Amino acid sequence: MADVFTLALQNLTAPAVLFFALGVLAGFARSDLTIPDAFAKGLSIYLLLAIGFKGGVAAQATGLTPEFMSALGLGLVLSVAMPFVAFTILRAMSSLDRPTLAATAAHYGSISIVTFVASMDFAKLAGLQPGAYLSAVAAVMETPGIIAALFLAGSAGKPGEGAAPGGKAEPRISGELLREVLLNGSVVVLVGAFAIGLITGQRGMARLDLFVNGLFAGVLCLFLLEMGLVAARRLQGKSRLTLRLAAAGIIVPLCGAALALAGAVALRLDPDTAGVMMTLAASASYIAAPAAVRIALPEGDPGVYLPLAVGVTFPFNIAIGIPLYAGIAQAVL
Amino acid sequence: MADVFTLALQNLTAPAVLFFALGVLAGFARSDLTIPDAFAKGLSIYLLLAIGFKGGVAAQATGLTPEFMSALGLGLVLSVAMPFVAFTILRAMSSLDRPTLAATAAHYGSISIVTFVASMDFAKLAGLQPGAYLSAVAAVMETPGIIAALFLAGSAGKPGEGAAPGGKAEPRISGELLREVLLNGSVVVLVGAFAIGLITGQRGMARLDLFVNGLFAGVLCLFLLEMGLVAARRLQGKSRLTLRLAAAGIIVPLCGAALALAGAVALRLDPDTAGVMMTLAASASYIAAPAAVRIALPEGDPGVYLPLAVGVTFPFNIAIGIPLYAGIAQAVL
Amino acid sequence: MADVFTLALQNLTAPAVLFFALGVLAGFARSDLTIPDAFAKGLSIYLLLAIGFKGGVAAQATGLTPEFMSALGLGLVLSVAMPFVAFTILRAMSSLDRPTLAATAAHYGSISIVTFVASMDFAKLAGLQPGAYLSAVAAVMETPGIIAALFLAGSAGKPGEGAAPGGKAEPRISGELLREVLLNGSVVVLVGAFAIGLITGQRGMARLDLFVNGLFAGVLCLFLLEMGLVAARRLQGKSRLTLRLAAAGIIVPLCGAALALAGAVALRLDPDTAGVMMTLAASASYIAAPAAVRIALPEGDPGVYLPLAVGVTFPFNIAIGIPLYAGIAQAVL
Amino acid sequence: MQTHRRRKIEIIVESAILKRTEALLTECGVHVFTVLDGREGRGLAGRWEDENVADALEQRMIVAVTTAEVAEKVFARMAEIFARYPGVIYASDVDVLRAERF
Amino acid sequence: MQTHRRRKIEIIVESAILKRTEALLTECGVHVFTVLDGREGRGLAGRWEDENVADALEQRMIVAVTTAEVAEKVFARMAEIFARYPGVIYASDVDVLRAERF
Amino acid sequence: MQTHRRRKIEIIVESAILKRTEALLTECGVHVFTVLDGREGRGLAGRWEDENVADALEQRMIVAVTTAEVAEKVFARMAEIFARYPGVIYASDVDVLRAERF
Ligand SMILES: Nc1ncnc2c1ncn2[C@@H]1O[C@H](COP(=O)(O)O)[C@@H](O)[C@H]1O
Ligand SMILES: Nc1ncnc2c1ncn2[C@@H]1O[C@H](COP(=O)(O)O)[C@@H](O)[C@H]1O
Ligand SMILES: Nc1ncnc2c1ncn2[C@@H]1O[C@H](COP(=O)(O)O)[C@@H](O)[C@H]1O
Ligand code: NA
Ligand code: NA
Ligand code: NA
Repeated sequence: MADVFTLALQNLTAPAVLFFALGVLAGFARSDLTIPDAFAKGLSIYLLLAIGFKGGVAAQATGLTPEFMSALGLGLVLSVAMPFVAFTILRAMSSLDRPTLAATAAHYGSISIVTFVASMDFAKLAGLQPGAYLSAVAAVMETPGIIAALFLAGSAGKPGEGAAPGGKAEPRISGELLREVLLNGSVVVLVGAFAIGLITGQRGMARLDLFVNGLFAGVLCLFLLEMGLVAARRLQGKSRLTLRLAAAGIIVPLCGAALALAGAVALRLDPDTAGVMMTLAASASYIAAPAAVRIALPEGDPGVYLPLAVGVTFPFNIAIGIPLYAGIAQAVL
Repeated sequence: MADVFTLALQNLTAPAVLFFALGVLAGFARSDLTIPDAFAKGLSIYLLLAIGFKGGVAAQATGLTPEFMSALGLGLVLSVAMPFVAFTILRAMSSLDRPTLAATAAHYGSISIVTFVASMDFAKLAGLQPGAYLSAVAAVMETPGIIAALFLAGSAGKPGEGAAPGGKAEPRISGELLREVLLNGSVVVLVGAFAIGLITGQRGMARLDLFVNGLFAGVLCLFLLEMGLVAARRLQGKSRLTLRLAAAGIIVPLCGAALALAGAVALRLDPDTAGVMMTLAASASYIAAPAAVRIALPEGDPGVYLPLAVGVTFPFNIAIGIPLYAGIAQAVL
Repeated sequence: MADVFTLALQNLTAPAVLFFALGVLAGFARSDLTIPDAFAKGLSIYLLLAIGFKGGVAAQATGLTPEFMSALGLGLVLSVAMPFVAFTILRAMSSLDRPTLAATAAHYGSISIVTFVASMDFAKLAGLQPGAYLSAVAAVMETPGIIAALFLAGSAGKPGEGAAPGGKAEPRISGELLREVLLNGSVVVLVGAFAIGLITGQRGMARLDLFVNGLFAGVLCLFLLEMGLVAARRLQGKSRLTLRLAAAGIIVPLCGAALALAGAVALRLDPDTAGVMMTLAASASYIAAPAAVRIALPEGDPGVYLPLAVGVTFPFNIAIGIPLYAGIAQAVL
Repeated sequence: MQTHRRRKIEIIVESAILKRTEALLTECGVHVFTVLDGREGRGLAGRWEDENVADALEQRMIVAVTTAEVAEKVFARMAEIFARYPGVIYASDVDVLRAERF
Repeated sequence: MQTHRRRKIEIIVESAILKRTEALLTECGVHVFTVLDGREGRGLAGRWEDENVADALEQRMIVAVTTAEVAEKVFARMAEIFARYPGVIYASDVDVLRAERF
Repeated sequence: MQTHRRRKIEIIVESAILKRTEALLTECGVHVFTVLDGREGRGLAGRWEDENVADALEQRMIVAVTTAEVAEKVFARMAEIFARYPGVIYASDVDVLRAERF
């Protein structure tokens, strides 16, 4: 199979990654280019719908294989483990306060759907065939890590602290919050579209083929252009990002990928699937996690976790991580 | 031809309807999923443009058949008759005030374009071939029922009432209002695209094929996902919807469909076309009608007519009505 | 090759132009039809991305031909020359103040990307094969004319005038302004997508074919529908547009086209490419130029230059100019 | 800086009657104003949200800074509208530069 | 026109806690209000912008016209929220028509 | 609740000079503010609307609550800008919690 360098080159010259680079350049050059928020959000729902549906159709064809179950279990474990990994590394490499550490850990506990989508797109480009069921795995990995991270906030959440003078302390994990994380839009579309793909199978695909397949790579290019702009702008704003922190933003995903690789070896996943699992573990959320953390951990500093997730980890995974993980998986498994 | 049960099953397992159900579920579960307003509106203009254009191209191929004229006439009659039907049924089944009755009747007098689009999509799925000219019929049915319903407001509109203290009474149907209903955006795009299809015919279709055909089913899925969310949310808000009213929201469309069936029998329309005509008569507007009614009948309670049109009649038609009408038309004609 | 009349007819019956006409009609009839701003902006970014990328892929296939260099040089010259042409004609045909003259000249110095896109679409329809590199030429023609026009503002920019009482005079051309014009979003996407097309070539096209080619004509229709609405509305608002001014809005583009033709003859460009070069020279900007001019020349009256660029020159080029220039180029070259 | 006291009017109405309200403002002599989009809200007539159906029920906020006399006139005329249509109007004092503009 | 003095409250909060803030308003007796979308801004916690990631950090502006007593109550309750969450609240006098509405 | 009197400034400018206006605010010591999108409006220079061309002419509303002294300074500096550019500025009194924030 292809070695890391071939894969890296393939990735760096893929249109999607080049459009991402274009966005980063435009953002740093302070171009006034913007893709309207409403349009970008619409595109992201399209991406979720398409990847979920394709996954469901493919999963229907193969059935619920034991490998699916293994990957699902591994995803769950990784998602709960990652906040602890991130918390530990970040605490060692920075002097951040506990709420900010926990809030950042929540981001690494969850995943970035666009990174997942890009890695599936890359797999297709490179002729790899990761398990179709991975959309379901991705959906499962969105939430648990966020909740695990809130436990890490630990003493910061002790009754009384942070409460209004004379007011009642609020628990970190409220019903409102659970709804927010469990039913966040991305999960709903991803799981729902997967289920619809499962139900309708090839018959449904016959109707939606052009929509979910034909457009996919193009919409991803447009969306990554936007993500490049966002990444660059996040790094320019008032942020508390130091060089050490930025390094942590690369080390944490590498550890996540390593953990996933170990799991894949243990469970004897095929290398193509393992590469995507590594990407999932390595990716950091920047939609679901901030929403939860702004409610449960407002003391955490968004000037730390957003630049880290969007400005460091995301670009690293898109440009280097995805082919790297794929290549390593090929070599090891 | 296919019987009602086969058609119903086909419909309930079609991706579009499943995505609608997903939206309803997400809405009731209070997921934060939203499709941005601007994006959804853009998609709806696409749907209108595509269905109108396809209709025009097909109509050019067949020419303006006598059947077209019959359907157009029937549509006009139905659209004027429906408000009276709705008004009578609603008055019998509720104790609503006259302005609210009239305002609700206006909604049933007009049509829901998305329901129409969904029924054309279903026809294609089920291998039926309703007349291509139906987009023109749909456009014709958007407006007259709204105006008819305003007459029903009757005594509620008598001079003096509702006017400012010492001010002049305003007529229900002003020039501003007529422009609003006659030139509302949906009608313009639908009629315009139909005309452009008529003019450019196959030559135009050669250029737009992928756009208007390839994407259509997919965009409809995305749009129905959004409509499911809206339907669920409309039922949750402060609404005056009682069980009896909700029942009326199903009986009125059934009566509309019956009326259309009678007309189709009289005019000897083909069964495939008749099924869509029944859907048109059964559907309730939730864009054009509210706009007109908020100007002309502000005394009517939107907490009644919106949940009824969007939360009851729309889902009923999408899930059950469309295949039901198609099946009955097949059986009867 | 096809004569002017055949081309004109082909253009006037093309779906894109008919949708533009529909928008104009709807706008004048004061329909409430609107395509949400965010959606329209998203579509325009798609159009830029697609035309740039296609150009880059095609340019990669042919290499950087001498003809490319000629066209690039000609574009640059035209773009600097046009403001002077426009300024002179407008001064002769109106009694506008100098800032408004200069501001209007800036609009003719830059180009309208949508006019360019429409002319490429028309070329395809008419079986012409303009140079693929023209997207790069279009990008190069966006900016210089705007800067040239600011020099024309001349005495209006003399120190002291327009400055705050006791404040320091601001130079017309500041760093902020240069960034605004040089890095405006359209240029970035166009140049960037062209470069990405150049890099990825056929390999990239294999992935994006459906997206950039299959959808193109349809998205252009939707976008021109919106442009028709905007054009009609611009002519209705409070504008200082006189009949003489409107005439100038047609004479200036004709002179631009003539200039471009002369250049094309001198440089022996092929007729298909020459037709598009003429369109570029004839078109007027309505995004980049207003942005620059509102910063650098706020004394100029937008009630003059916007109706002129959007309401007169744009529709003239779309409906008549594009086939006219193509036909003349065919006849002369 | 020399400032001048004027009245700021804010009017919240359904988009369905925005045009009518703007026409009324013009009649009252308010020739400059700014309209903001509402996103969601709750009123006596229930909750509304910015969504793709029933745009007519979305709310717009019109802001206009003007003289006390004109504001008075607008209040009187809007009272007629509010006799039938939902919405609110309120006014407050603001200090402006360049009195001649208002 | 007969007008009445009321208090206009404006609250700027992150969209993440908009629902919670609306619930609090209801508890205080504010049953009508309008929410506007912020586009961008800068606060003590840095700059934010309306973009496709991290919606939770976008700001919303809630406008509610109410009585002085209710406004007082809202201030007191919002103080609790602002002990943990970012945002601001301020109030000013406005004159309204139809006193019975507020 | 203990409240404090501050000044609320509202500035309406074309989006073309929004960045410049924000820079000016910073120079004057206004480090926190919120920007709202205008949807449409009418001014001495005619009508504008939120549409896909000529964004530069769309209006933005900047809201900033600050001290009276800073507000004074902003008025003075904005006067320079309004000598060339269209737009308005006005200010009013508001009562705030947490005086130290402003
Ligand atoms: N006192 C108020 N404060 C703020 N917004 C209000 C107020 N009253 C009404 N509104 C807005 O105006 C809309 C219509 O109000 P209503 O006529 O009470 O249904 C509401 O949905 C709110 O958005
Ligand atoms: N004094 C103020 N004036 C206007 N907007 C403010 C003010 N303070 C805070 N905001 C808004 O509230 C957001 C959060 O403020 P902060 O808690 O200071 O980060 C800011 O980004 C602004 O949009
Ligand atoms: N007195 C005012 N009240 C509300 N908005 C205003 C006022 N004056 C100007 N504006 C806004 O500022 C924009 C530019 O004003 P102008 O400089 O008069 O063209 C207008 O289009 C309005 O949106
Ligand atoms: Na992760
Ligand atoms: Na109907
Ligand atoms: Na030009």
